[in-house]
Amino acid sequence: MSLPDFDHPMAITDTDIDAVRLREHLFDHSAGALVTFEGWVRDHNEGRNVISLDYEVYRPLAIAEGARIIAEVSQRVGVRQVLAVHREGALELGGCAVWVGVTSAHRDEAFVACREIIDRIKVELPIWKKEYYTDGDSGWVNCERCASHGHSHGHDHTHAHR
Amino acid sequence: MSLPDFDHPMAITDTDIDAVRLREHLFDHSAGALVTFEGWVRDHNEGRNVISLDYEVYRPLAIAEGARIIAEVSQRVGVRQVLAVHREGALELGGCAVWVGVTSAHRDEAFVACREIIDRIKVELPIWKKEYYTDGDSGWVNCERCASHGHSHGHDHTHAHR
Amino acid sequence: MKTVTVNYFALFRDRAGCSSEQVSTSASDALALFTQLRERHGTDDPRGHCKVAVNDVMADWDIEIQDGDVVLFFPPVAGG
Amino acid sequence: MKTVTVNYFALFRDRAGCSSEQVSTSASDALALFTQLRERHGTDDPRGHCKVAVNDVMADWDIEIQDGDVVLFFPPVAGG
Repeated sequence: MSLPDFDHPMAITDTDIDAVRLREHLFDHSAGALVTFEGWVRDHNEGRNVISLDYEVYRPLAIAEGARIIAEVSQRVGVRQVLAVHREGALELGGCAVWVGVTSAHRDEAFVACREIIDRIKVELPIWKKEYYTDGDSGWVNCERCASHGHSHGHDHTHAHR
Repeated sequence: MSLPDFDHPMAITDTDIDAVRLREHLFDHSAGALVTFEGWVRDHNEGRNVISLDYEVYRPLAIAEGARIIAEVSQRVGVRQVLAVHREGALELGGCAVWVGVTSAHRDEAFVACREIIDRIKVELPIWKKEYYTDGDSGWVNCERCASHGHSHGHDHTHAHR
Repeated sequence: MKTVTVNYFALFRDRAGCSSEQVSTSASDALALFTQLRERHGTDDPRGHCKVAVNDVMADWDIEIQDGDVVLFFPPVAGG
Repeated sequence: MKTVTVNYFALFRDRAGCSSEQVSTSASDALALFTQLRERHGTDDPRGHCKVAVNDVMADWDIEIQDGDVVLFFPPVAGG
């Protein structure tokens, strides 16, 4: 897969996310805490039975925006290192869609930064999720309703899926 | 190592914590989020250079209190599964002292539960940490000052080390 | 009139039936260009839930559109 | 007089020079027993930072002490 490093902490990959290798890359004798988040493909969403997902990613801006978010949060919160990877393409049930790992001297900073980074990855990066359901239907998550309403309704609705 | 399972979610081990195996044990097609916390042996604490640690654990109550905390938090917050392991005995720099993993349908619950569980493991379980320093000195973390003062000063001081 | 390249993503691409097209426009800003193309992407007002980037930089909807720009229209995102 | 088993941990064990001892006591509760043994564990008042367990159950400092109890004195903990 495309691996992130500390100079390029946000990566997009079209192959399996290797959580084991990512964790090892964060090993650090001056860090006392590691917090990781993984988003997995769940078998249900909003009452429908999901069988697979497809992520579309606009790589140039997803990587740039991800790196910008990570740099901003890292500096403000005060952490050691951050790595993040988001999947592109088709995922099956149980697949890892996104991985974020944060190290810090003390645990509070790692928890705060990890949470803020995944929250922002989900709403600021140009990434779109198409769900395929057991009934044969499919759809872009959160897109149809928002776009067809065509009004400015703020972010509550747009970001309802997590 | 002594592995936890969903009926016995808190384990104590005197061998290396296998974070890879613990994570895999949490795989779950109905979970959309995994949050993990790891505490690592850091090369410094309160301005002193640490070379190793020794954890003393009173196993019967550490396991029982850990399981009680996990059950209480899991039910209140609403998560899928929790596993937690704490080391006993000697650890070198970079060693993993404690691992907590939480799965849930949505990420908020996993973050909240993981944070509360590690916070409480650190202050409610009968576990004591002895630090060994590069200058040859050693000491029970937080014990000497608290116990010799012999007064009731609340938890701020006792829990300053994370 | 200016000529710009418009790129559509996800739902917008499905609706437009293409991922990229050349557009002649007199639109002064990105919002006006988006409105001009409403029959293509199917959305009246993008503000608050859709995003725009110009020449691979995220932009506000009032960004001025210049001849030769590459304009990216992003429907509501859903990463993770 | 009652006879109880007292177990010391970590710093308390280092100070007492043993991990367990039989103690004859007239103390009615755990706090009184702890105070009786202050020369052993070196602490005047355990409340707020030390903990006690009786017969492998966490307890409050005012728990009644009975003949044959196993009393565990825990100095301030520091897991993780």
